[in-house]
Amino acid sequence: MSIPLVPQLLRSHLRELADNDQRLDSRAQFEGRDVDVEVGILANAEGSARVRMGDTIVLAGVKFQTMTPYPDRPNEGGLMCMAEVRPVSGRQHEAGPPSAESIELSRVVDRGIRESGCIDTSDLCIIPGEKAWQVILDLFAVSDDGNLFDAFALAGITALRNATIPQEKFELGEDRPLVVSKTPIMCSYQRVGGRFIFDANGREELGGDERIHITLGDDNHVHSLQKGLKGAFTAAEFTELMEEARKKGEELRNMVHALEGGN
Amino acid sequence: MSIPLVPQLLRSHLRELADNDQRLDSRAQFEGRDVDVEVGILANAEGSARVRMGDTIVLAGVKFQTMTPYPDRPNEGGLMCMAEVRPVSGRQHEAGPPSAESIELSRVVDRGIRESGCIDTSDLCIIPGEKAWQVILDLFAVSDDGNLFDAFALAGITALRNATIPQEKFELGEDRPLVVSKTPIMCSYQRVGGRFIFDANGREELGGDERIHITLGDDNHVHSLQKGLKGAFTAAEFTELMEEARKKGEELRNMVHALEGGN
Amino acid sequence: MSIPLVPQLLRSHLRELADNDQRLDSRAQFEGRDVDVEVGILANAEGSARVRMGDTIVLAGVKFQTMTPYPDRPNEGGLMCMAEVRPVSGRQHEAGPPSAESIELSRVVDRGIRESGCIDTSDLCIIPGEKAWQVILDLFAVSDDGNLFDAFALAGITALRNATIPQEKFELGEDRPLVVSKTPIMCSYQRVGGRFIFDANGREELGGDERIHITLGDDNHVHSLQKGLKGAFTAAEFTELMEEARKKGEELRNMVHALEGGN
Amino acid sequence: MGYGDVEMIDANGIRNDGRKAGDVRPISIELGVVPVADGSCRMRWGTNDVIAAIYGPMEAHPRKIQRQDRAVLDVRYNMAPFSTSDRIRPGFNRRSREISKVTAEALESVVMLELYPRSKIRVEIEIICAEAGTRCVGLTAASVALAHAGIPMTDLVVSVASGKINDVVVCDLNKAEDNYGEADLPMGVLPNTGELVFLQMDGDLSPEEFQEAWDYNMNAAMVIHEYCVEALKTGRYPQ
Amino acid sequence: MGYGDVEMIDANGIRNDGRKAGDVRPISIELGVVPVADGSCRMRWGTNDVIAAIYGPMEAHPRKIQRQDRAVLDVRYNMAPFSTSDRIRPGFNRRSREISKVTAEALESVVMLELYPRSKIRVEIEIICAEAGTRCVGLTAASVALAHAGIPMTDLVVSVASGKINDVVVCDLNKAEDNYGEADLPMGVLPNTGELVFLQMDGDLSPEEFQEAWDYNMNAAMVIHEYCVEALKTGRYPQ
Amino acid sequence: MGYGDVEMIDANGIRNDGRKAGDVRPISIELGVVPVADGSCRMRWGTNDVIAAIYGPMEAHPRKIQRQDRAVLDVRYNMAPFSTSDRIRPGFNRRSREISKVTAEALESVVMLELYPRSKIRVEIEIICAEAGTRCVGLTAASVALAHAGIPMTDLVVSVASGKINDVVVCDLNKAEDNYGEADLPMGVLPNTGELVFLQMDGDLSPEEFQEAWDYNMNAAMVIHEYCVEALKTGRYPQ
Repeated sequence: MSIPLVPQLLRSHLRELADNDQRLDSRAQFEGRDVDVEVGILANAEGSARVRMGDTIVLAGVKFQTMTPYPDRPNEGGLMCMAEVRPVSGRQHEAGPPSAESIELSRVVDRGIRESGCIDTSDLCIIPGEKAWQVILDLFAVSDDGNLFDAFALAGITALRNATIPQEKFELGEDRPLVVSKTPIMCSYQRVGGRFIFDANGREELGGDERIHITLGDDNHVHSLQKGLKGAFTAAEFTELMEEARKKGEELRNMVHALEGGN
Repeated sequence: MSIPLVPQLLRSHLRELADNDQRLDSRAQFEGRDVDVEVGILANAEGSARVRMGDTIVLAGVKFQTMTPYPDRPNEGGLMCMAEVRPVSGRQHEAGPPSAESIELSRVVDRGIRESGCIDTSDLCIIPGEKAWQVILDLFAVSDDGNLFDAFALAGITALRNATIPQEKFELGEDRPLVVSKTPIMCSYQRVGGRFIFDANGREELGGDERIHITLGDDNHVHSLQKGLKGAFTAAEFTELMEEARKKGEELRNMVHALEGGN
Repeated sequence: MSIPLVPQLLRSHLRELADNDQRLDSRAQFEGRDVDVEVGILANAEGSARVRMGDTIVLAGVKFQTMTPYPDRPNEGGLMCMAEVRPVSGRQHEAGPPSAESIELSRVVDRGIRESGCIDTSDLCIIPGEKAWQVILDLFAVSDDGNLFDAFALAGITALRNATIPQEKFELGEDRPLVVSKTPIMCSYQRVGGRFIFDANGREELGGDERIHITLGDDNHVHSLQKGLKGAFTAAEFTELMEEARKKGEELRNMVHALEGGN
Repeated sequence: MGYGDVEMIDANGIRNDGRKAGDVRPISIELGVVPVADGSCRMRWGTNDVIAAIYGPMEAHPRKIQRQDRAVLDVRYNMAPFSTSDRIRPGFNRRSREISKVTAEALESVVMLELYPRSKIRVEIEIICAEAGTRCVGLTAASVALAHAGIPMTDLVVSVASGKINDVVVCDLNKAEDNYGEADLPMGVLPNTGELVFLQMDGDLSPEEFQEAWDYNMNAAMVIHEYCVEALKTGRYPQ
Repeated sequence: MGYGDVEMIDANGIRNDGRKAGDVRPISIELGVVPVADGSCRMRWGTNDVIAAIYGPMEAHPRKIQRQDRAVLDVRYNMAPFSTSDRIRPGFNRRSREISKVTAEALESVVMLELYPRSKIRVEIEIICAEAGTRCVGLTAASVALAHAGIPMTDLVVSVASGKINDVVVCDLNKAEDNYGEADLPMGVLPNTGELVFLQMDGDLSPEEFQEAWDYNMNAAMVIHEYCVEALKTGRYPQ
Repeated sequence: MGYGDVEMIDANGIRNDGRKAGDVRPISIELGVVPVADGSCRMRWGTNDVIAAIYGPMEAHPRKIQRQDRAVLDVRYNMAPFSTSDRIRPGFNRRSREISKVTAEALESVVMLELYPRSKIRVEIEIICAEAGTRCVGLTAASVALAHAGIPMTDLVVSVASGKINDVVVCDLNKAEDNYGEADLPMGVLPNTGELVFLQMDGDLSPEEFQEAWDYNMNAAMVIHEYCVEALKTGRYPQ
């Protein structure tokens, strides 16, 4: 664990900026960085996406394995979501076993996708009680300049929506697209300089306080929430963030759908 | 590993007390602390007990799993005994993988129960060569004020003697009691202030030397011995401890049996 | 990781010696230490050897297990080679998980044997697709005074060539010798004092630079190469080492074969 | 999410354990249950049985974990092997790591860490018997144990999870409701300000359902807060 | 080593991907692909896709890894879980440990470590998509990334693997050739001196075949070196 | 504990390997078998083959393991993978951890640790070939190796295990007797005082049987002590 020495100065600066409704990179309070999404970029994955938001870059790759269904769910396959934040992605990320941070990241992204019900696990059954598809979504950070949560969630759902079940390779018939019926979108907010902002970059994360991660489905239903880091927030603050997440979620969802039209 | 700085003073004090045939808490040399045993205290375990000896508190829980019998013993199930000394139970217990101390604790308690032959592993067979019951005894320290060995052993045998094989849950017929034909009892002695005492508390352990753990069966046969920590003892000392263990063992064994009468 | 403080002095001394075509123990540049090989020295192994080269002593033991063949090679068994450099073998070897050094050692010795094709894995098949022999070669360092690579490789091939498949113990017919059709030999060279020498001892390793490990087969074909440690070498240097390895390899191969005649 | 013929709530809005939609399960609290600790609390809540123990403030070891300007909270949430229907293998566990992290962050929001520079406070949460909502019971018990240890805090943290079952929003899910339910919203509330320091959710809640679950949690937190205050005064609740 | 009916090279000496025996696969290089790093390089080589990133020189932690007279190189070679046909489980891996070690030792031979006593330079090599020869691509990309980070070096390291297939020696094995081939000889060359800092080999090569493969590697290294120099001038190759 | 038709002792009290009840298996001892160590001993005992090596006293690293007033003994008991009929996987092992602990505690009782404050003495015990009683062979060999390394001790430790087979108490169990026997009593004796520094037991022994096994161990220890003294004088036993 490295002890950052600068944060007090950074925090003061962020506080001043916030008091004037400004941010380090001139964005508005709830303005995200430019988002660039590419699909099908990994030759050995059955579905993939690269997301770039400012200097944050992540990859998502989908692989399929066969599994034995769980005894209590003989007609269902499974979904597994693993996020890795390896040392390649930033000076602060040291080598070693998964940190609590990366475990939280995996699990929050996983819950957002899983709980939206976008993947019908009964569609993954091959032989009831014997064999089913396990979908494995691997999220990989290339460059971490803040807000890996949203980048991972966006790359993840995009890669899934572009994935093909490799039935031929397993001698199980013709390849077919993985059916993904919804497009859950995560929007993350962090308290910086006393107020919540959207899409914090690396410096804002370093000098910020608590984070709130909201995953909403196509119909604005809530599928996953998570509060992280030290700090307390009010019901009024939360209500505002939910409203913002609905707007931003729709915008990003449309972007994901537009990419598919273009395929 | 923390380096205790006080022990030299503590050791001197314990030596003075011993020279006057006294102990820190006014007990006699071979006097144990009050023992309180409760059974059936864990709703999700198939057998359980809580033992309190002074400020030492432990829990024992029995669970059952099905296993494939070992090839060389196709008609037998198994017994596994695991002791955990987690950080909850004392300032000196740090988080981390099992320490050599807790491994020794597990194995010595396990041997005392196993070697007494109190559990007939052939009674645990379900389908020869295919399926058998594995009895798992988990020992959990809530508060460690010394002599976890005896507390674990007592809680363990009590929980086993009150355990039910959950046959219904596994669709294997009606529930039935686990047959435990004996009541092995462990008595532990530690050299403190130069002489051996029974049931050392936390301060006595901190300022003490070698320990001797004796597990005796219903018929006073020896089933398990263990000498722990630095120190040498004489045959005469050992003979006296064996005699004491026979007396104390009978007393505790009667207590365990009395609890069952009351059920 | 311990930081050796002496090496600068040692390096100067080695440089001076090299400038006069001398070595610490009076050997010539490409002269190895006396080699002593014993076979059949481990009562519980199905093949074994002890190699002593100066104060470097190693053991090799061969064990057999049954395995399920890999789906893509249903008619083949397997070979596994594991080297352990435990703390017993030297002051510098600390306890802990396998170091990068011992992993490299295992893998380089393994490749030399495996790639020579000396073991016909299809001869290890018991029931196609169901059961095959796995040969496990365990290399164990007793005393490390340098050049464990060559000592392990020599002990390894010797133990394999003296191994018996324990078919009776597994109720699979009569015991039969493991067929090993070739005798790959590794020769290792290290730059010490600016020039390459053969069979570096512990002090030469401590004050040396890059190493080159060459494994040659019966017909002087190359089966494995590895360059280790910091340093650069020229094509001319390498050509000389290959020539030396051919000569030395033949000498050691003859020694291995002579041992078998004597059995 | 299918739960077949299981009837979780009857026509009169009565749940499978006899509670009404907004009711909390029976709760009892006992302090000092780990005599060797600096503070401790046992909380039984439904058939949940949870122990929280506090050690410290003490010197933080090794030195690299020390903070110059505050104490560090070292929080561990753990389920005992016999705490659930299927035995839990001891050892590393991704779920426990995540719950430990968010629990620590919730408690850091109220403990006055700046009073103890360079030191460490250990918070040990052990789930002895699990029904549903163990993370909420653990967080609440930990905040009571911290108070019992005399560690200065700006407020207690009271945590409870409401959710949705059979399309009905209900308070404080029990085991069956958690297994067959459609959503789970655990929150950690500061009773004095109504602020939140802990929030998770998974499942499916419409905006209206979400608000309903939120309100149940807020109300329940105030009730449970009374129990905690009572226990801190007298050593146990109920008397 | 049997490869049945697979025809790897036709009667005219044309390989399964259209190359002649001495040809290298198509290569492209891009710098700065990890914006938060001090230097970085993406190398696509056939369908290999590899990222190398440099962090440092920075203070070496913990102190016991510091060297008084030079920097330490902390090199990690890793294959991403989705980089191969069968998913790779993250975590400890003996193959990766060995490749990391020999890659580090190759780079230590050219980086002027003595300029940065007590510090650490991190070299992160991530295989995003693997075809064959990933260790060579990784080593070459790492040396370019070090140059991009402005770390003084005596030379670049250019690495390539030739081998034998159908008893024919060929340059820069592709996936099928690596799977069905009879030998693989990866080398790491210093283009300015022709010296080697990296060498591995497995399989079966006669002395003559060995020389042929060696020469292919040397020639290919000179060609690839040109690409690297071009990329370092303009940020990418080809333009 | 059943052993079917296996006849372990015949009507004349002769055991399956020809020994009488009170006999010890053949023993040989050789010093200096690990030339790079500060002291070492190989002990063959029946078909057991055990090596013990000593390194130190040396500076204790890391500093937190140092003791101001004495040396620490770092003892490892390990079984080589090829030491038993079924191969043993290298790595963490609960049995080895326990034996290492009790062996260390036995040796700490005789090594004059207070002569070497802040230092560490490493004791490495490797079971190369295991028959039965390896912990006893290892402990005895380690005490001889410590003497060979010139580490001051108040006494040697001689260890041996008697037990019960076919309801007969016998000395120094061999492999078959250990597998089919009813009890095992390993003891570690100080030959000069008759005190014990090591004691374990499992199985079933009546008070009378226990005393008989104890006496066998005491007598055997005195005999084996002679062998050790002889080896320390001349470098080996027998000559």
